[in-house]
Order: sequence, then C-alpha cells, then structure tokens
Amino acid sequence: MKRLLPTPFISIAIAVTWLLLWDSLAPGQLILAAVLAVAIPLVIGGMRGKPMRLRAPGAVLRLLWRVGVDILRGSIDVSQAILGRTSKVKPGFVWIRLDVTHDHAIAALAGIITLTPGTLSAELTEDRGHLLVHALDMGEAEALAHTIKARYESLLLEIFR
Amino acid sequence: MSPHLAVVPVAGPIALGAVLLLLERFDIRLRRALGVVGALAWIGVGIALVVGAADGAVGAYLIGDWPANLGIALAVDRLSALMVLATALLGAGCLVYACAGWDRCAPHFHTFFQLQLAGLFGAFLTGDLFNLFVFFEVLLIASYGILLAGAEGRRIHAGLQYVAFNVAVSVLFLVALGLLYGVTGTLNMADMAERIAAAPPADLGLIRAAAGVLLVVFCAKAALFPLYLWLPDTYARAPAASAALFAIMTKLGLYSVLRVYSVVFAADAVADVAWPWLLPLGVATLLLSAFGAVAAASLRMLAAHLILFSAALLFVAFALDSAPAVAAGLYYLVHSALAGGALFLFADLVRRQRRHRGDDLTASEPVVQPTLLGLVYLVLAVSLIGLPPLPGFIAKFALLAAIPDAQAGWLFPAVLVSSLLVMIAMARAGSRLFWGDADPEPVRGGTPPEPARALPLAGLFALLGLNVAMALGAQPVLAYAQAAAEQMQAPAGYLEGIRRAEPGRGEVAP
Amino acid sequence: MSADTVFEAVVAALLVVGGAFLFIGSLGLARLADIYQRLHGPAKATTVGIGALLVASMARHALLDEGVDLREVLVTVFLFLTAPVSAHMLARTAFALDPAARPPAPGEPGTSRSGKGEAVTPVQPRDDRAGGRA
Amino acid sequence: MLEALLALPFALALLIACMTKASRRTIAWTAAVAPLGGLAILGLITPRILDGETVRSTVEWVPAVGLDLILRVDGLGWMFGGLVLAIGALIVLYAAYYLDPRDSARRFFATLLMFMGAMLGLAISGNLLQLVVFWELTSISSFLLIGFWKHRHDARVGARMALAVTGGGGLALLGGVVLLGRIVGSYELDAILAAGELVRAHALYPAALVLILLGAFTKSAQFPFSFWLPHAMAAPTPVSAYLHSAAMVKAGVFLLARLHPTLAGSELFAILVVSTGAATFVISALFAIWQHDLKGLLAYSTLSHLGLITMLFGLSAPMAVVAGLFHMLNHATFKASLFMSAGIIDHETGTRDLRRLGGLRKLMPVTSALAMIATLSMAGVPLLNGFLSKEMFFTEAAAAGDGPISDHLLTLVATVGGVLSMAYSLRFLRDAFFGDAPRDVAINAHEPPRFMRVPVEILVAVCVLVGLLPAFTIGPILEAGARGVLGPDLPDYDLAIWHGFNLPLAMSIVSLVGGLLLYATLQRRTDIHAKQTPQVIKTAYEHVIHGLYRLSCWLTSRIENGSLQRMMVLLVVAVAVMALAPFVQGHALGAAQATQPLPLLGALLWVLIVAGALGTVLLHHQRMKAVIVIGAAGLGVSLAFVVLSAPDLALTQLLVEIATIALMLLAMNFLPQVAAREPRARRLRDALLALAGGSGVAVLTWAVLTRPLDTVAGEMLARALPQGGGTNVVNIILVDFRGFDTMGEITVFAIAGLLVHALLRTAKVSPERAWPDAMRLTIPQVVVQLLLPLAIAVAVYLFLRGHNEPGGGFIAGLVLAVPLLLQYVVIGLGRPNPRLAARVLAMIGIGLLLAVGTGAGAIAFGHPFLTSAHGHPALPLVGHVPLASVMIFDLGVFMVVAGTILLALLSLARAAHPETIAGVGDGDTR
Amino acid sequence: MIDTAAIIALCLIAAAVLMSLFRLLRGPSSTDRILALDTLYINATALLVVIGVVFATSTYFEAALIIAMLGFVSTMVACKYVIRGRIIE
Amino acid sequence: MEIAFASAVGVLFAAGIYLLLRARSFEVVLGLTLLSYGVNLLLFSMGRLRVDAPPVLEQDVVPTLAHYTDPLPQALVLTAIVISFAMTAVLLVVALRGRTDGGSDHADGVERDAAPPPEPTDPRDLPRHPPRGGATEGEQR
Ligand code: NA
Ligand code: NA
Repeated sequence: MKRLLPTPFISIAIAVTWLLLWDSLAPGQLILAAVLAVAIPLVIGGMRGKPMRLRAPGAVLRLLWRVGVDILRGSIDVSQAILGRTSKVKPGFVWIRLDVTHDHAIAALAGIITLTPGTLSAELTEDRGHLLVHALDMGEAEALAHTIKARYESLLLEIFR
Repeated sequence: MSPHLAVVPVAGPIALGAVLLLLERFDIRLRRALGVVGALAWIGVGIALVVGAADGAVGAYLIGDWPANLGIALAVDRLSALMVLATALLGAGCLVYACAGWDRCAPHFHTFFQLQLAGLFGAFLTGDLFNLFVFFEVLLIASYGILLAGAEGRRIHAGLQYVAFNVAVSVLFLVALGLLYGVTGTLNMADMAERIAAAPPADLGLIRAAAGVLLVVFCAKAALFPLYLWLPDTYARAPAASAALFAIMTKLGLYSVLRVYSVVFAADAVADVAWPWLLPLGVATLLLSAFGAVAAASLRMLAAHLILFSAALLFVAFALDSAPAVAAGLYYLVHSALAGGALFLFADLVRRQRRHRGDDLTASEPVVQPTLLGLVYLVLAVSLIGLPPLPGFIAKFALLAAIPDAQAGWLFPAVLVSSLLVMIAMARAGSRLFWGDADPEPVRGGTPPEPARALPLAGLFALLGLNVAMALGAQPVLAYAQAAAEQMQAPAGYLEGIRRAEPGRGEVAP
Repeated sequence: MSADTVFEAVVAALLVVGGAFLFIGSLGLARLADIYQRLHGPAKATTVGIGALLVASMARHALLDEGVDLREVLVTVFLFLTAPVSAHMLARTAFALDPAARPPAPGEPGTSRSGKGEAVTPVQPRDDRAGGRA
Repeated sequence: MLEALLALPFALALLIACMTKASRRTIAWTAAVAPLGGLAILGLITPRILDGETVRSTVEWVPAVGLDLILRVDGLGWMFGGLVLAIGALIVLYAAYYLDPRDSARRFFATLLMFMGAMLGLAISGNLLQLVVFWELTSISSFLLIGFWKHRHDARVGARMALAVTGGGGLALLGGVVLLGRIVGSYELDAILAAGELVRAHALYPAALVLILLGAFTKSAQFPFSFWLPHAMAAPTPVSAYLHSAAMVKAGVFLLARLHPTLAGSELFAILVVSTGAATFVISALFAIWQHDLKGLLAYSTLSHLGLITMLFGLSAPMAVVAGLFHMLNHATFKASLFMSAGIIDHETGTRDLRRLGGLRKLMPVTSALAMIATLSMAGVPLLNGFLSKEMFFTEAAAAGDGPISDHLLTLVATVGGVLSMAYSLRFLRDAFFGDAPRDVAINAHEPPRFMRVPVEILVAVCVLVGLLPAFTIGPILEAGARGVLGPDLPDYDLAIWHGFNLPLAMSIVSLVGGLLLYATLQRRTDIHAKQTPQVIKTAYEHVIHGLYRLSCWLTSRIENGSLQRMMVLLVVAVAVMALAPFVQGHALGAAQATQPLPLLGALLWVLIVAGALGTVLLHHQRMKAVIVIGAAGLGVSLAFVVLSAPDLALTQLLVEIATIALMLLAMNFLPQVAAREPRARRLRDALLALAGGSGVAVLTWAVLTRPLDTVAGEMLARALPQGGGTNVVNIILVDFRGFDTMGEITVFAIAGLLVHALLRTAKVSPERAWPDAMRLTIPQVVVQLLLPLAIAVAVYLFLRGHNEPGGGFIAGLVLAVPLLLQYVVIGLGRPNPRLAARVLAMIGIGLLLAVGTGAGAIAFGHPFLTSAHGHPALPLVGHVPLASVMIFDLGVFMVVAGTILLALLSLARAAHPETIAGVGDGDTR
Repeated sequence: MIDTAAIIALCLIAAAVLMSLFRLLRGPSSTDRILALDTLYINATALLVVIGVVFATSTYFEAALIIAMLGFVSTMVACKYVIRGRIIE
Repeated sequence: MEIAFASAVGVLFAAGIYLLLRARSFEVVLGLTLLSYGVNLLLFSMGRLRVDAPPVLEQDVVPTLAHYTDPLPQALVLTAIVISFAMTAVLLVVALRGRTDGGSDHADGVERDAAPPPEPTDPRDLPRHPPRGGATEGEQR
C-alpha cells in the first residue's frame, strides 16, 4: 500500500480534482480517477514532496471555518483601509516564533496569514523557526502575534501532530 | 507508382529524423549509415516523382482524405518533382560530406539534417499557402540547427542576424497569408487562384497589397536586392555541409515566387503584381553580387556571392515570364544549386588543407592536394562562370536566347558584364589559391593538414559529377524544364488537377 | 418574491461584491504607500472577490438548470493555494531589492530583542523612493 | 570520322592526365599522337575538300536550345584545322625538349592537347554556339598554359589578364551569337552563312556585329585589347609559339573569315574592322622596335601582323580575303619558327634580353641562320613567303578605292607599317645575331639538341618553299580555304613571285629601304636600348582592374555592412512600398460595411494591449521591466481571444506567455540588464518607420475586417462532427483537417528544443552577475509539490477533452511543462541528472514518431496519409469511449510540446553547468 | 438583474485592470510591476468568470482554471529572477 | 470594434517594428514578441470579429458560420503561436550565445554607434528616471 500510494493525501487530491474537472461520478471516471491517483505520484517520483498526514478532521473543519470567517471580516477592514485615507494606515512587521515544525503546517499557517486580510507572511527564516508577518494596521504587535498563534497555529499543531 | 509516394519526402525524413534522435546514444556510424540510406531513398523517391510527373499530370495528394480546399493537398507537378529531386541530390552529397566529421561536432546534426530536408520537400510539394509557411518554418529552424549547432564566435552572430531577420520575414508571411485568407476565405492555392480570378474589383487593392507583401517575403528568402544583406555573412560562416545545402534554400524562395505568382496570382487583374518589380531588382542584384564576388576576401564569401548571383539570374529568368526563359531558369536553378553547393564543400576542403590561411584569398599557403583541388576548382569555376561546356553555359545561353528583343538592349549587357565580373573574380581567386607564391615565412609546428579523405571527396565528386551529367544530358533535362515551364505558364492544368482530386470518403452525412 | 428571485438577488449581490473587492484590491495596489502595503490589496481583496464571483457563477449555472458546476470550486482552490505563495515571493523580492527594509530576525545581528518569541519591529511607512529602487 | 578527329586530342589529354607514372618521353610521344593522328584523318578527307565538298557530321547534344555538336569541315575549316594540327605536331616535338625536368610534363601536355582540341573544334564547328563553346575552351586552356609556371608572378598576372580579356570577349561573342541566331532563327553555320543579306538588314545587326567583333578583337589582340598578348609571353615558349603566333590569336581573324559572308559587306563592318586592324598594325609595329625582350618584340610583331590580317578581312574584297588567309598561314610558319628560335636562344644563353644578346651567329650558326631567314620573311623580303602575302596586302590596300576609307590613306598606312616592320626585323637580326658576343650571360651557349631544332627547320623550309614556289606548295590549300569563305565568289588570282613593276612592288621597296633607313637612323641618332615603350593601355587596364576591385570592395562594404538594423529597415521599407503600391496605382481600399459597436471589454483590452506595447517600448532599456510589461500585452491578447470566441487560443497564448517570460528571464541572466540609448536621429527615423508600418497594418486589417467573408470554414463546421468526430472544431482542424500543418509545427517545436540544447550543451556561458548561496523556499515548495500532481491531472483532462472542448495535445503539453518549470524554479534541479536530458530527448523523438506514425498508419489501411478513424467502442464499466486515431496524433503533439519546453528550459537553466544536462551522445560528439 | 450585476462587476473589474495597469507602468520597483502583473492575472480570472456568467457558458472555464493554477508562475519566475538572477538552480 | 481592433494591431506592429529596429538582440526579441502578438491578432481577425460564438459545437445549433465564428484562422493562429514561441526560444539562446561568445549583445556582434552600456554595480539598482542631458542610462549609478 505504501509503495502504491506513497502520498495518500495527494492521491486523494488528484482523484477529487479529476472528478471535479469532469463534474461526474460515472464509473468510467471513477476508474480513471483511481488510476491517475495511483499513477501520477508514481510517475513524478522524486519530485513529490514529503508525505502529508492529516489528523483530527474536526480540527481541519474548525480551521476552515475560522479562516473563512476571518477572511470575510478582515476584507472589510482592509477595504476601509484602502478606501480611506491611506496616511492613517499604520503598517508594520512582526516576527512570530513558530511552534509548528512540519513544512506543510508552516506553509498552511503562512497561507492562512496571507489569505486573512490585513496580514501577510513575508519571510520564513532559514531554520524555519520564525515567520515574518507584515500587518497593514499594526495596532498592538504582541496582540497580533498572539491572535495568529492562538487562532490558527494551535489548530495546525493539532492537525499536523 | 503508389500515390502515397508524394507524402514520403515529408513524412519519411521526419520519421527518420526522430529515429536518429532516438539513436543518439549509439555509435555515430549507425546514424551516418541510416542518414545516408535515407538520403539515397529520397533520391529514389525524387526520381519516381519526376518520372511520374513527366507526362504532365498534376498529382494531387489529399492529406487526411479531405477535399483539397478543406484539408491540405500536396501537388506533384513537373516543377515540384524536379525540385524534390534536386534537393535530394544536393542533400545526399552534403550529407556524405558532413559524415566526414562535422556531424560529430554538431549536436543532433543528423536529425536537423533530415528535418531540413523534410522542410524543403514539404515546401516544394505543398499546394496550400499556409502549409507552405509551416514548411518554410520547418526548414528555416532546421537550417538554424545545422548552421548553429556546434558553432562558436562570429558564426553565432551571423546566425543571430539570420535568425532575427527570418523571424521578421515570417511575421510578414503571416500578415500576407492573413490578408489573403481574409479576402479570399481559403488557403489552398488552386482554390485561392479561382477566388482571386472571381474577386470583385473592390478587393483587388487588398489582394495586390497582400501579394506585394508576400513577394517581399519570398524575395527576402531568395535574397533579392535590397533584401539580400543577410545572406553573404550567414552562408560564408556556415559549416560546409550546411552552406552547401543552403544553396537550395534561396532557390526555394524563387520557386515560391514562380509557383505562387504563376498559379495563385495568374488572373489578369493581378498578373502584373510581381514580375515588373523583379526584373530591374534582379538585374541590380546580378551586378551587385558580381561586384561582391570580385571583392570577396575568402572563398566562402565568394561562394556566397555566387549563390546571390545565381538567385539574381533566376529572378531575371522568371521575371521574363515566358516558357523558354523559365525553362532556362529551371535548368540553371538545378545546376547552380548543385554547383554552388559543391563550391562550399570545396572551400571547406581548401580550408582544411591550409592551416593558417584557411580559405582566405590572400597570400598563399599551398593546399596539400593542389592538382586534385585545382582540377575541381577549374570545373567548378567553369561551371559557375557559365563557361562552356558545363551547364552554366547552357543555361546562360538559353536565358540569353529567351530574352525578348525589347529587353535585350539592357539585359544582354547586364548578364554579360556581370558574368565577366564573376569570371574575373574566379580567376583571381583560383590563381591566388593555387598559383600563389609560397609563404615567405611558412609557419611551422602543429600537425600538418592531411589530404582529403574519401568520404568528403565522395560527397563533393557526387555533386560535381551531377553537374557534368547535367551538361551531357542537357537535352532531356532542358526538355523536362521546358515542359515544366510550360506547365507553369498554363496554370489551368494545375487548377484542374487539384479540382479533380476527390477524397475517398463519402459526402457529409445528413 | 419567489425563491428564485431571492436566489437571483443573492447571485447579483455576489457579483457586485466580488467585483467591488477586486476593485478595492487593485485600488490598494494603486494607492497604498509602499510595496509591503500594496501587497495586501491584491492578495486579499482579489481572493475574496474571486471567491464571490465563482460562487455567483456556480449559482448562475444552477439557475440555468445546468446543475451546480462544481468545477469552478477548483478555480477557487487553486487561487487560494497560489495567491499566498505569490505574495510571499513578492515580499522576499522587495526585501532583496531593499535589504534595509527587512527587520532582522530574532537572533540575527542587529536585532534589539533576544529571540524571546514575538518580536515586533516597528516599521515606518516607506515612501516610493525608499520602497523600491529597482 | 570527324568525331574521332575532334575526340582524339581530348581523349589523349585525359589519358595523359592519368599517366601519373609515365616518363616525359612517353608522355610527349603520346601527345604527338593527337596532331599526327588528326592530320592523318584530315588527310583522308582532303580529296573531298579539294573537290569543294563540305564534310558534315551531327551529334545531337541539346537540340532544345539549338546546341548540337555539328562538325563541318569546309575548305576554311580544313585549312585552319590543318594549320592547328601541323604546328601543334611541331610544338609537341619542340616542347619535349624545351620543358625543364622540374616542370610537370603531364600537366603541360594534357593542357596543350586540351587547347589543341578546342582550337580544332573551333575550326570545324558547324554551329555557332558550339563555336563559342570551343572559343571559351581555348580561353580557359590558354589561361592554364600562360600560367603554367604558376610560381611566377608575371605568369599569373599574364594568365589572368589573358583570361579577363579573351574570356570577356568570349562572353561578348556569346551575346553576339545569340543575337545572330535570333536574327537568322538558327545557330547552324550553313544557315547563318546563307543569311548574310537578312542579317545585315536587321535592326539588331549593329549590336550583333559589335559584340562579335569584340570577341574577335580581344582574341586576336586587336587595339585596344592588344595589351594582354605581350604579357602572355610569361608562358613557356612552346605555348607562345603555338597559342600566340599560330593558333589562338588566329581564332579572332579566323572568326572574321568564318563569318565573312554574313557580317562583311556593310560600311560599319569595314570602318570598324579596317580602322582597328590598321591601328593595331601600325602602333604595334612601332612599339615592336623598342622591345628589348626577344619574345616581347615577337609579340608586338604578332600584334602588328594580326592587325594586318584584320585589315585585310575588313577590306572585304574577295582578293583581300584570299590575302588575309594567305598571310595567316605565312605568319604562322615564320612566327612559330621565330618563337621556337627565341626559345632555343633563351634555353642556351639563359636570357631573352636583346640588350645583352649578340653575335649568336657564331655561337649557334644553324639556329641563327634559320632565325634570320624567318625574320626576313617576317620583314617581307622577297623570295620568302612573307613577301608574297604582304605584296597582296599592299595590292589590296592600294585598291580599296571604293570602300568607305580612302585608298590613299590605306596605302600610306600600309607603307608606314611596312617600314616599321622592316625596322623591328632589323633590330631583331642585329641585336641577336650580329655584333658583340652576349653580355652577362652563360657563354657556353651552343646549338640545341638535334630534335629541338627540327621543328624550326621544317617551318623555315616551308617559308622558303612557299616563297619560291607558292602556286605548287600553298596554292591548293589556299584555294580550298578561300573557297570555304568566298564560295562561288572566289576570284581568279595568280600566286606568282613577280607581278611586274607596280604600285605594290614600289610600296615593298619603300618599306624595305625605308625600314633600313629608319633603323639606321634610330640606331645612330638614339639609343634604342635605353628607351622603354609606354604601356599606356596596359596601365589603363591595370587601373581598370584595380579600380574595379576597389569599387567592388567599396560598394560591397557599403552595402553589406553587416548591420541587422539596416536589413530590418530595408525589409520594412520594402514591405511598405509593396503594400502601398496598389493603392498608389489607383486601387481602392474597398468599401466598408457596417461595423460592430465596441463593447466595454473591448475598450478595456484595447487599453491593456496598447499600454503593454507602448510601455515595452518606453521601458525597453531596462529589460527586466520591459519583460514584465510585455506580459501585460500578452495577457491582453489572450483575453482578446477569450472575448472574440477563441478559447483554445486564449489558453495557448496564456501558457505560451508564461513560458516565454520564463525563457526570457532565464536568458536575460546572461545578458546585460540595461541597454544604452541610440542616437536621437536613428530613434526618430525608426519611430517614423514604425508609425508607417503600424498604421499600414492597421488600415489593411481594418479594410479586411469591414468586408464580407466567404470562407471554406463553413464546410469544416459542417463536417467536423460527422466526419471529424469531435465538437471542438479548432482542435479537429489542428489534428485532422490540417493535421499536416500540426505535424510541421511540432517539428518546428522539436527542432527549437534540440537547437537550444545543442547551443547550450557545449557552450561555456557565464551569467552576468554572481550570486550568494542558494536560498530555500520552504513555503512555495510545499505548495508547488502539491500543485504538480494536480496540474498533471488537469493536463490529462485537457488532453482528453481537446477533441470536444477547448484543450488538446498542445495545451496539455504546456500544462504539463509549466508546473514542472515551476518545480525547478522553486526546488531547483537537484543533483546533476544526465539521464534527464536523455529522457526528454526520447520523449521528443517518440512524440514525433507517434505523430508521423499515425499518418503512416492510415496508409497501411489504404487511406491517404493522416486520414483519421474514430469510433465509440464500449468498454466494461466505462461504457462508450470516444476513441479516435487523432488522439494518438495528439499524444505525439503532447509529448513533443512537453519534451521540448522542458528541454529548452532545462538547457537554459543548466547553461552555466553544461555537464549536468549533457549526457546524450557525448561519447560521440566530443 | 444578474445581467445588470454582471455589467457592474465588469465595470469594477475594468477599473481594477486599469489601476493594476497604472502600477505596472508606474512601478517604481520591479516588485511593484511584478505585483501588478500578478494582479492583472487575477483580474483576468475574474473577468473570465464574469464573462462566463454574461454569456451563460462554461467554455471559458479552462482558461480561468489555467490562470488560477498557473498564472502565478510568471510571478514566481520574475521574483526568482530579481532575487537570484538564476531562476532555476 | 473593428477600428479599435485594427488600431490595437497597428500599435502592436508599430511598437514591434520600433523595437525590431533597435541594435541589441534582446530588444529585437522583445520586438518580435510584440510583432507576433500583432500578427496573431491580425491572422485571427481574418475570420472576422465575433463575440460569444466559439467554434465548439453545441447540440441543437446548426453548425454553420452563422452560429459559430470561423474556426480556421484560430487553428492557424495556434500554429503561429507555437512557431513564434519556438523562434523566440531559439533567438534568445542565440543572443545569449552571441553575448557570451563575442562579448557583445549587439545584434551585429560588434559595438556600433554607442559605447557599450557600463554595467551598474548592482544591476538590480537601476535609476528610476532616465537622466537628463543626454547621458546614457547606464552611466548613472
Ligand atoms: Na485544441
Ligand atoms: Na508569442
């Protein structure tokens, strides 16, 4: 099994993508999806990344919900910042020490930070210990860092245990 | 004869080129053998096509079994068959020559070479204007391949200009094609000819403008004044076998002029769109290229200008737009491609036998085989100057004879004076190469150059032999050329041949 | 008001909102003072905007009785995957062009804070000249 | 038989050329077979010739252009051919002794025989074109013979000069002959000789005449083309004796005789020929007096005598023709013997300088005696053959009263010429054979080997015999020759030594006495030895040639200055002219029909495209910026395709755009990042050109867009589904209707990849900038590694869908290649992987084979190339699957596209480290 | 109603395109221009989606998908070029 | 729409021609890229401009030119795009080799007209505004 499906998550993603693309659940498509899900990771061989294991599906859903809400909420704030007087904006950087160590988790966190309006993950240190975040409206830097760690990183720690 | 023979010269070399690519990990001798076998096979196909076309039938081959105007039709008539054969002959000679060693230095050489042949064959055979463009591109990019693979230094820069200029010309080709499609709604040459003949007067301006742009395209490829500036440097710097094969590439431009302006723009309303320009420009090119030959500082530069010279003479011949003149031109075309190609091979031999002077026409350094090379040069020079009894003379004479009285007053002097200039240039070059004083201070050291080996000589002699054969067998060749010219002059037969071709599949399902 | 009308209104609203967010994102790109601020506009408002538009599009297909075209989910997914990466790379590019703008990481020379964790480096808004010299 | 006559010298020349091992003697004997055998054959037909018959033989060569091998021996041909062969035989004998052991006898005799064959062919040509063929052959072989001593500069110059002048004349002759053939309607000699009236009345006659005379005059070294002959004296003496006295230079006057019936008889002919001949006759004789080189003096004398003969043919009276032919023969005998004597003198004393020679009658009495007799014949002393023909010349000059040139003038010219001839003959005699012994030369000079002198003895004997008994010896030959020219017009004449005391005899006496006095006077009053003759014409020629060379270089370097910009400007201008021409000629641009309103999107894309294009122009100096900005224009174009109903195009353009940007940036790492501005004037010029070009294209496009369209595509739409088996018509066109285009297109693509690989594999390229250590991109890496498999799934989807929806092999290939590129960008290539390139190359090769193979597969089923087949076979579980042969074709496309892009990008990426992407075929290539 | 909304959306996107274009041409840094191009790609995706709505077709889905999936490749390549010079290491 | 389209094509051509006439290889590549955009649009438009009529056959719609735009030029343009991409790749690499082999990125292989641009110390730091007074850009550091 491990040899056939070295990266199960990616295989699932492939199958789902395939079925979405055809917008169909016909038997033929299911077979093809399965074939591709097995074949593609094998074909790309050395180019595939480290296997990724998702635990705690509940945490995944919670994270998705939080991110979704934050995106919507943040968007409005950012819109105000853009539409308003730009000189009022008080931007700034903040380094966040990371507790997650898994590459996928770091990437997910960085992605979430960027997708959530108002913040942007600008750089990861070489040792992957710190993430540089740029905030459009700085407010309290410590609070921002805390929010990020509490709202997202904790869930990610749960997921990428 | 199988009707599928028409597509072999295109599909065959592409397939062979791909196979040669896959065989690159094996010994180069395998690729050489396969390549040469292929080249000989294309000659065989060329002969078969010529034989098949000799009766005057226009063979239309419907690729994909679609009607000619929907799909792409190949059209084998006397002219295209002749061009295929000439290309195959020249190509075989060049390939044999290249197998002497250059193919080791140039990565993917054998693949490029076959694909270049495919491009040339395709361009000669196609009956579709856009497909002509595609094959132009195939042969061009393949020519970049055999020009630039393994190249260094100045050759790269010559290549850069060649590539850039040709890409620009290709853009123009597309502009012309676009406009023509936009007005006529078709791409098949025969179909387009009929639609142009029936075009409303309001469309004539656009059609003529498109035809004019297209003419610039072909003339740039064929190196007509003032669009020939790219040629001398490129050809003079190309590896021998490539330059030799390039001898037919300018001829492709000429072929296209002849084909397109005889078939597509044959209607009275547009018949005068090309020829009136070509005659004076051809004469200008003739003289300038002759001057360039006199000024040439190296044998290859001389050869490059002789390529120009031959193209110019062909422009004059074709622009006269009469069957005898075109016939003389076609005969000259084949001859000059073979002889010009041989001169490039010869220049390379000289270069290899003179360590320090290369093929420079300066103070002399003796070649290793003066008698052999001297004789070869003599034959080449006689042929290229147009001295008897070699084909150059026959062609030049036939052309002079075909010049109508009205134009004789200025064309005779132009042709004769330019020939004289070429003669002076070649005499000067030959006497400097073979009769010079020994170097006052010969440079010593290094391994002395070796005499030419059998393989390159075989390639060169094959081309020379063909040239001599063209003189001995001038009558059948000229008769064929005459018939081909008459076929070109009466495009109705071509149109009819394409129109008659029926696909094997049924009509549209209801 | 029938359900369909409500549905249509929602779709229309989504379209307008999506468009608006796109507009705002690009406006931010045009208006904001330095490159780091500008990065926020498109990276966010566009994501939201396109999300809205895609939902509208899917809904529209459903309205036309073509079933829900789930394929468009893929567009959103791919955008959400790639947009942060772009922004991340752009930020690093900006740092590369203007290394002085990058606050030193904890532990790096020049930092005032001992890698205690949440380090905040206040950064003044940068004008154009300083923001990017390339 | 005539064929054998002509073939003999050529065949033997070829044989000798192959005799690499043979001794000089064997070669010489072999060579002698040619003239002797030829004479024998000629002897066989002599009775028929003397009966007035014309012997003919025709071999077809190129009847299509009227160029056949027609051999035609009439009296003239017989006479001239015999002369060529007879002198040729003597020359071969002479040369056998003359040549130095270091000279290549093989090369000499082979070339000599080739020349002999050419001369013979000239003499017996029954077709004017064929005559031109042999004419030029004599030029070529004489070029080789004059330059025989190739190590000598004067020989090379002389050879080139001879070729330039006589070869050029040959081209003129070709022109003249073509005109003549055009007038007459045939190139056959019989027809042309019979058409004299027609020719002279024709409007083209003057042109034809001038061209033909150019040929004749250059060959016979007539004024002002005479300068090449003295310089040809750098040739070995046998060559001079043969070519420059007996044979080649006679070709010109032979041609005058040959075409006499056709060309002669007009005032123009008389004026041109007589004046040219007269000028050559007198001026050359005058120059001959001051020549210090033995051969030089003989050369100028030859010129003078050729002038004399030319003059005679110009006079056109039948008797003048007879005299001309007679003098042609006589001159050949005495001049050939004189040249041979000169060669012997040179051979024995080591010099040809008259200023250093002298008293040779004591050192080599026999040779001296022979030479003196020949000299006297040259001077026109009675009892020798030269006297007889010169006497005839005087007669004709004095009798030419009814011609366009005054007979008094001609009498005067003839007499003056005679005086000068006597004078230079005397100088030759005195300086060489009398007086003191040679100075500063090897004094052990003695008689030459026995057989070297034999040819001279024979020739001098002929001089004497003919001089004493003309009617018995030369009479029949001359008559036959003259009949060949004049036919029934042959006059009665008497070849006697004594015609009574008349004006010609008086002229002879005046010549001899006057010459004696002149020489004595010059000898006493001036120092002949100190004077150098001016070489005005030769200098002029050199100036012309040098000027020509300089002009050529200047012109060529001015035009071909190697500037790409110039090429491009000319291209743009040419197109502008050609596109504008029809509208200048009065064609209308065409009526516009109603246009469509511009939608908002259209306006937006217009702004995007225009801004992108103009932004690129404005920013082009800063290349990185320009690349980004040009991306906007590309995006605009893609979106335009979307709006204008071309989804396939939009997809392709988008993907190509991405790949292009990657390519440009990959390459730009090795190029300067900025460019200097060019001069303002040039920018302005280019801007104007650009404006003209752009607006021209815009107008043409607009004109097409606003007229109705009737295209073949309607039928394609109709047939796409039933016959092409798909609903994406663009894809069906690509893989089916015009699959052949696509095959060519992927060939182009494959070659591009291979070329990029070839160009970068062995090159040593280095980036413009150095960079610190590599950086890790952790976050992008994670995303990209997730994206790649998904993108592959999308590629497969697009590939399968292509036949019915936007997509297809090409797009799928790009969708595969671009994420792979991204993978390399983000993660790097990792360890060098030589097998990577091999795999990619194989992918390209197999792709091409698949595409062609699909086409060929159709042939196997008896259908034309690339005929598609499709069906919907049912598979278990899956159901009906649309399958078409074009999918295999499309798979080929897919493989080529993906492989090529990868190859190109990888090659560029690895450019600085060629070892990592190299690998395929390296064992062979380096 | 949907059509009107779509037109409004189109107008808004058009304005977005123009502003991105402004940043693209104005710069000043290369990062700004790359960012502008990236934004243009996203705007283009939006445009395709809205066009699909207006024309009631899914023909343009593939184009949108491709831009969403691969549009950022240009950005990545350009950024990598500015940062590293060598795009592929 | 036709005028706008034609004028956009014209602008692309004008810009392309201007860059094509520049002396340096990279500009020539840029020019040819713009020209290929222009010519692709031109070629494409020869089937006339149609909005919302992609040549992807739909059921119940008669496959005629009245309902679909002309597909043929689209196929031609696809070929043209592919070929121009191939040519661009080749040209770029030849330019690159010309630069590394000959030391110059001038299209003629030798510097003409103007001195070669001095390299900025850090090429990423380029002047934002072209300097006034005729100095070349490269001279500004
Ligand atoms: Na397709
Ligand atoms: Na392109």
